[in-house]
Amino acid sequence: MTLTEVREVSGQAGDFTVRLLEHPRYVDMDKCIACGECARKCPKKVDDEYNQGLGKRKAIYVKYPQAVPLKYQIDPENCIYLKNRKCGACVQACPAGAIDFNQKPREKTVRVGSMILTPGLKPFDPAGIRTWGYDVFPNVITSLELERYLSVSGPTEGRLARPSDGRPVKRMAFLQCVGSRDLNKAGHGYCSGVCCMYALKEAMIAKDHEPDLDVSIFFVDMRTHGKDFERYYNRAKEAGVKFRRCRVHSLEPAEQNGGVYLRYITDRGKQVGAEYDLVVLSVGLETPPSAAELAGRCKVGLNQNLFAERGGFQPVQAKGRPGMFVSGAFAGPHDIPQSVTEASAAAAAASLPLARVRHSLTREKRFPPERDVRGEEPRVGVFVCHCGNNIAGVIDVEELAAYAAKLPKVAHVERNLFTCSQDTQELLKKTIQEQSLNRIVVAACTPRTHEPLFKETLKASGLNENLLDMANIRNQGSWVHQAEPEKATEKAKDLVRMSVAKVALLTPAPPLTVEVKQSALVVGGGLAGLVSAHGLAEMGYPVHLVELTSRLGGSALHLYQTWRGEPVEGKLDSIIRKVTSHPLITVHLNSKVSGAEGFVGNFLSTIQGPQGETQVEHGVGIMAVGGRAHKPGEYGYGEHRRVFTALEFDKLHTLGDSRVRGGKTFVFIQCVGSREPERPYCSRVCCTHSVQAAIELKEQDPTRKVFILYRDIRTYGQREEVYRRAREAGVVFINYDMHEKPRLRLDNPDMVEVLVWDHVLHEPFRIPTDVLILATAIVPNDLNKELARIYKLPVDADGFLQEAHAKLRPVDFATDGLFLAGLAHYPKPVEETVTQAQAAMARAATVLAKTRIDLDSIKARVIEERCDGCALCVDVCPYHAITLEEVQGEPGRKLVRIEAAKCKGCGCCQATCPKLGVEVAGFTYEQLASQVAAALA
Amino acid sequence: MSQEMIGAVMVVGGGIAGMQAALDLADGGYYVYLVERSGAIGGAMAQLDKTFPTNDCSM
Amino acid sequence: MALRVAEEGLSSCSGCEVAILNLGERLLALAPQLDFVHMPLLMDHKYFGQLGDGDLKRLEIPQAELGLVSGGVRNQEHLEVLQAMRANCGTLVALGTCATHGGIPALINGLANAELMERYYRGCETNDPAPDPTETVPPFLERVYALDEKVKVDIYLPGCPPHPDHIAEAVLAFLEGREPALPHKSVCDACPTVRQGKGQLKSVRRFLQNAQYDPAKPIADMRCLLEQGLLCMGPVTRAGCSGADGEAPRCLKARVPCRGCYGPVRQNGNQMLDMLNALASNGIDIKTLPDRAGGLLRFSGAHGRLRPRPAAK
Amino acid sequence: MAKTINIQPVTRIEGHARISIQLDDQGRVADSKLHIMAMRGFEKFIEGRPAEEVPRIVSRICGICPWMHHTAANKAVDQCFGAQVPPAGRKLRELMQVMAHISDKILHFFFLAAPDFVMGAGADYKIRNVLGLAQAAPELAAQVVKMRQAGQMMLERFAGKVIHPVAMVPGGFAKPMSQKERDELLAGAGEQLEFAKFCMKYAKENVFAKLDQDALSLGRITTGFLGLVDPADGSLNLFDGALRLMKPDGSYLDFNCRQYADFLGERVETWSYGKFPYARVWGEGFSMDLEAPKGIYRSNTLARLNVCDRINTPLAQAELEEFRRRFGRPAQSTTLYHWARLIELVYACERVLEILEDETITDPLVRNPVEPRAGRGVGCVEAPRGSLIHDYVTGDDGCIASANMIVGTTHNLAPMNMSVRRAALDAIKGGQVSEEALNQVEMAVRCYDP
Amino acid sequence: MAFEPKILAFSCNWCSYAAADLAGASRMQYPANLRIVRVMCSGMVHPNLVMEAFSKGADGVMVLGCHPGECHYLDGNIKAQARLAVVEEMLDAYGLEPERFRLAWCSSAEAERFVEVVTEMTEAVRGLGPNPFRPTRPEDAQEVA
Repeated sequence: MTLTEVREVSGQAGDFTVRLLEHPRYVDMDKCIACGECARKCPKKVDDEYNQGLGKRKAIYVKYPQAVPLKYQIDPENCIYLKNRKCGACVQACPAGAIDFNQKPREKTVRVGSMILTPGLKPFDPAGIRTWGYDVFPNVITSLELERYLSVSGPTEGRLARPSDGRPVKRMAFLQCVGSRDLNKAGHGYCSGVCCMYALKEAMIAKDHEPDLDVSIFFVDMRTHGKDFERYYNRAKEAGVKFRRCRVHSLEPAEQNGGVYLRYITDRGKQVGAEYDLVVLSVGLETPPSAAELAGRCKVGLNQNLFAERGGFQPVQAKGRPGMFVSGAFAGPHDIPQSVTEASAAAAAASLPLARVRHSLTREKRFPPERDVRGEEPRVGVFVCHCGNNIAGVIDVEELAAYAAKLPKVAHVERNLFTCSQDTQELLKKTIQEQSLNRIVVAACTPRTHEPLFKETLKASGLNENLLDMANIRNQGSWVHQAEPEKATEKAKDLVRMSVAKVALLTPAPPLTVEVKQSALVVGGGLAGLVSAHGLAEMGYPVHLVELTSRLGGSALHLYQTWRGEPVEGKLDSIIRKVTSHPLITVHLNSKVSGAEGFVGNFLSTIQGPQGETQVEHGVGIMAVGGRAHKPGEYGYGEHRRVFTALEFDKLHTLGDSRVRGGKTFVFIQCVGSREPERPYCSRVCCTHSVQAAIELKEQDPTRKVFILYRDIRTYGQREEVYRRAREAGVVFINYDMHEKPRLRLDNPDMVEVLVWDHVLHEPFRIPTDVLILATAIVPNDLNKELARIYKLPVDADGFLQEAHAKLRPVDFATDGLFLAGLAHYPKPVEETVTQAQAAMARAATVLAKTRIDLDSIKARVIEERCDGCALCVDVCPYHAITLEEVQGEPGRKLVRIEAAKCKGCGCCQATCPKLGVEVAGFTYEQLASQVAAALA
Repeated sequence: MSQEMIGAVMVVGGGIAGMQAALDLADGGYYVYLVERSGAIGGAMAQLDKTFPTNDCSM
Repeated sequence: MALRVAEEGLSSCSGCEVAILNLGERLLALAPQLDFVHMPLLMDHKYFGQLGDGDLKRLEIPQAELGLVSGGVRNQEHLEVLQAMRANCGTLVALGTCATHGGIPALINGLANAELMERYYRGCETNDPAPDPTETVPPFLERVYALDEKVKVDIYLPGCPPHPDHIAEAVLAFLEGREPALPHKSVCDACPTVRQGKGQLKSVRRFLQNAQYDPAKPIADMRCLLEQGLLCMGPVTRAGCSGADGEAPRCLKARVPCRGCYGPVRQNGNQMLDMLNALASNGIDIKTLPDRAGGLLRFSGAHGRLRPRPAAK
Repeated sequence: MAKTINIQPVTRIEGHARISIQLDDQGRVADSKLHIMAMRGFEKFIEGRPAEEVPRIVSRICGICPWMHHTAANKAVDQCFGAQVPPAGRKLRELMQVMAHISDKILHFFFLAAPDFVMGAGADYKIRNVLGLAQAAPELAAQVVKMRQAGQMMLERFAGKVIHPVAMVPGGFAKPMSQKERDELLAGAGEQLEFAKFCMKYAKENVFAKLDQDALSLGRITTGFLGLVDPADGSLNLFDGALRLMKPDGSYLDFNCRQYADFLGERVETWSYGKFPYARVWGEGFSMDLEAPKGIYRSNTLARLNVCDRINTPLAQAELEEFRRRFGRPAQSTTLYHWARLIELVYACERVLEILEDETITDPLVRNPVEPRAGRGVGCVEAPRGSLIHDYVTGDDGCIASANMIVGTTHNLAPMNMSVRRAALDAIKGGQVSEEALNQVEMAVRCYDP
Repeated sequence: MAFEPKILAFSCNWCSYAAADLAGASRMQYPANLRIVRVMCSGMVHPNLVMEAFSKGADGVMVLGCHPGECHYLDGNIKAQARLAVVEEMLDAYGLEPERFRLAWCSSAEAERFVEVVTEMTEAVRGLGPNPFRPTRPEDAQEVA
């Protein structure tokens, strides 16, 4: 429901009534075919928000060419007709007669069980603040504008040029923390969490466009705390991006060539001035006013940073507002992986109370009955696509269509501008029924992206979806032979002939469905495992929780408090009690998974426990085997009784150990074991943890001297607050870098002498300290490798379990039906672990919600008339899907049987069998051979 | 009385977070109202040209 | 009126003819319905008149409804006899693997004829060296051909020799005017040995010692010879040698691995390719097999499958 | 007037041959030749094959007596690899080889040769064959077919394959004989012997009785003889032993078959693919002239009876003594091949019973493993068609480096040519060429059972 | 005019076929002699298919799969590798140059590698000249079929 706002919300969790106001689009959605004629005729030009105001759009417009729904809309503020009843050029221009000026705002009330607020973010607008001179100097742009400049669909088609005079950019600078970590100028104390990363990305892409570009990034702390982010930071350094640790305060126009002049302090402490063609302000994120308004209407509290108020253990639940959930940038400055994870978590949290009414309002997609074409003579329909001019621009599509018409068994040939467009699908359906076609060849793009679309259309027109073959005349034809049109046309003919030959031999393969076991297995009894197990049980699914040790709780047992100061112990005990007492959860202590087989919906895992092995059938699996603290081999750890790891220090601190209670000087050393060549990743939680500990030490005894030696303080997002409070409390932060690490003298048992280089005074600085705390790295525990082998899961270079897609499927594995949560994925603080656990729960629920899932039809099939049980294929099958079975009624005679559920359709058996006794539907030997023959005819 | 439960959820905001939540809920068996203020869903991510780490298009 | 049958053996060893005799009593039972008009092994009908004074150009084969031809085409005379048989017989049956795929004699296709002549007439130790015989003897063709490379063949009866049951079936089917029900699967179809899978095979060894089996127990208790690591061509060879309802393939009854004497499973299949592919797919390094062409194409060297090594190599 | 008669193909023999007879102007036989029309080249194309596979290849040299080549090849490969064949293996090999002789001789005597005698040489060619015989003497034909089939099935049931056998392997035999199998074979062998005796009696009454002077002189030539004899007592042995080369005058030389090349040579003629072996050791050179043959010797049944001093089985020995009393030693009449063949049939049946009665034949150890290595081996056995010599040389990889073979019929190529000329001269007088005459020429060839 | 070889490629759906698509999306140009047959895995290509392609006149045949360890079906590509030896043996038996067949790995992201492999193969086969079994000589075509 686009162009719609929430006006008012009433009711309580489980039964909200929401009044919605839909603003008029002034375009009839059903009629508009997005041909763009109206925009061409519309006289009124307006700044295009999509291109950050860099480009222009018309009063009647579509947000961007690939917008969904792809329908035009009229901007009421700028439309001449709506303003003063004149013009109306678009009405005549529109071929479909879709313009309707008298559309009125419509109100609608809807009843829902829960609500999830994800109104998103607005980039900080640096205009009006003198020091950055954003709206003063043309060559000062925001990072989002740079994104548009670099994009092929942007105003300059990806060419980097100076906005002032269009001259190429030779030197470019990024200023970090514009509108973030800056209370006085921008009113935002928090760090937006994403600017460092997108600055690196944009710098790298800019260097792709102009390899010899000189790029400098001016930063306070380089915060690349996400998975694989540190590696990208290292790659940027290797690619020659220069990094300056200093905050540039003011910009002035350069004298001659219109560039920008700025001054900064080098790490030697020298004042230096430099000129750049382009300065990019890495603007932070903030809550847009519309979001704040929405929060008000939904009575959702916002914190001082105008982000939704939420608790550490219910990270997606709007505080004090049951039934209301928040996620994405509205809940805090998050990057895309974090937003997607939170979105899934919100889906889980929102659906938990409504478990009873699952499936109540949804309906299954129905298809018309399938026409049995087996008896019929093949009647092939060939649809040649122009794909705009992507194909027609190179290949002579008329000649191709004419050629196709003459091919054997071809009953109908048609050319379409966009075969994949929605309306052509309808056309396709009609043609199939009218011409009673029973085989379809689509000569267009790659089947990898568009085959599912056409299969849907075939199903919708009553044809078995497998009676289709696509001739890839675009990606492997017109696009790659643009200079040789005749050869491309010749090749297209061959490809079509091959497809027609194959499609004639295709037979309808019956859709295979298999039952989903309504139960789950959770591996790992830490916080992540507990939350996801409890969540799934609450949703009504029996869960088996496997914990290696004899106690539930995992790493959280050693944690003292969240970054917001909420005590961990209490919440952990309550979740453990809930799990152990839950009727649907079976806890297996001192147990581990020793073996597993099967696939989504039908896993069979073997759990090895104290009383031997038990077999568990489950539909989904969540891997939450956590991580462990790294035991450092440096800084005198283990040799000196006053050197502790962060977790050890926490224990001693809470127990009031004399060395801590009596201590006057404390030194924290950050990045011990992290961001090292052998572990090139940031453990994400140690900075916040050390800063919090330092504040507490200061609060207990203000006279204490507390030092934090850091490489980058990564109190990202709203954690910046803690860093600010630490500085106010007088904690001294000293920066060191890789090649001059702090050196120690350990000869005196009661005191450790720390020697470090002081950047401010530019001289060595000696600190005799009572206690030395090492912020050690979090490393994956060794169970990861074994679990990966059992479930055939990928492990990344650092040993953490590898998710399917960093951004779009952050908690899924590539293998369907298995999900990931907690430290096993990557080091993360408590509330992010809970979020990921809830997200895994939601993703698992999407599988368990179905009682049956359909397997794709590319499966191997035994041909009884040819197979004679010679068993050559049995051990070739990588999935052990082939067995030798006795034929009923003929004792002693055995034939090969293939378990369709286990078979993945790889075809290794077909390529081994010497008598065509087994074949993969859609890729049988005869079908491939027909293509070979057609190609060489 | 346990008040009547509505098996539908409203997701306000059609950005990447809104879309993912809507999909998970729909697959999970709930009716979803996805409410978007602007003319099309996609949110801020649509404006990004390439996304880290694989740099494939963010469409 | 009895069915007229003509039989001829080209580059053959008469094994197929003996197989016909091994029909035993069935041959006598069929005799009244059959009228053998031409069969050099058993009857004296001549090509050029009974007085041997006919025109040497007009090789004479009597008209017959059913023509059986065994042996491959090695020389000019074979070709002429074959063409005469085709011309005079309604239905032509390729009898035995020599006729269907070249058989053992086709092994010579791996060499040039000159090398054979050199060795046979000048190379052997006991020879008094002499020029190749060329007078009034039919010249060699450049290689051994299967029948269907030269003429149209109606029925294929592979086997070295073909099992009498199937020769009987072919004749009976012809008498009853129906298609003969011949096996079309591989030897494994009728092989009762215990099969589990070829995965554990690491290599295939030469048949230098007997397979492992308990002689007291039936063949069905013996583990498949290929799975014992012996090269057995069963899976890539057409079935038939166990006869109509035989207990096991003939060679397996002797507990000896199959050597593919029935030719490929599919008429135009390639036994060498099929077998090497089956072994390679199960992880065996095919380079360890000695004499691959001679071993795996031993019976199907015709159709250009076996050809002389290019001299250059 | 001069013309050439072509008897093509020579029928009722195993193999492809053509007889050409040139008549001069007066219609007298000027010249005659027996042309061997085919040659497959086994010696050449087994080069490079693993030696242990060769016994299963060379059996295809002859489809009627494949067991002989199978046995000879195995013995040659045993020598190449230095294999020791266990006693039971050796017994099974001999049993199989000798049993193969039985059905082969029944096949030749009744299916190929008998029609000439029962129907008469001049009978119409359409009935002068085994099918004609079946009409003429149905019970006899049924009996013959049944017994021959029984012999073949005895072999097939035990050894798996009877035509192109596989049961013999380098180092011994492929499977042991069970007691049950032994009992079955014993029963079968007994019947075979009874039938052999019946054949002897039938032949004497119906065939040999008619052997008048003409029949005895059909294709009669004077030659030497070659055959295996038991080195201990010179007795007839079809399976193993020393080769004895007897001159026409009865004197002979015994030699180990490994030295065959010092005793025999092969001459090549331009008009036949077959090579002509001759007794090089006699130093006479080679000539097929009827009056002054040089180096010509004969092999096969008559030769074996001539060269052997005695036969160690009672019935066959009695028949030999009667034969020798009547025809002396060495008997030269070609037609006597048939007689000798039946004597050997009786011997073979008795020998089979002898081997089967020794129960150590069921000893499970029938094969010792063999190791491929470089070596040379000469395997020699007596085939129905004559002495069979397989001479192999293997390389280090155990594959055949080179091979030379002299097979049964080849020994008799020269004598057959002479018999053909003799028969042609006797049968064709004054240019009258009758079917019967030509058939008699062929009968001369059939005696040798080529 | 110059001999234009006809090259057949069996590309696996997950890696090399995707690389071909990416080469298209990135508008990389390569010779038009290639005809791609999509298979689910390089392990699905029966050497018989390769030899049939040669007997029907293909001048060059390629099998393109995923890098070892990256196969979507665990080890389909390893099997393709094992069968490489079979194809070489058959090429030798038919008297065809081994360079006419090539097995190459390229992952879904390696569009440049795909184009490089295709171009190299086209030039290599162009050098070898037409396939002797090209059906210009009927009895040969029938001979090997």
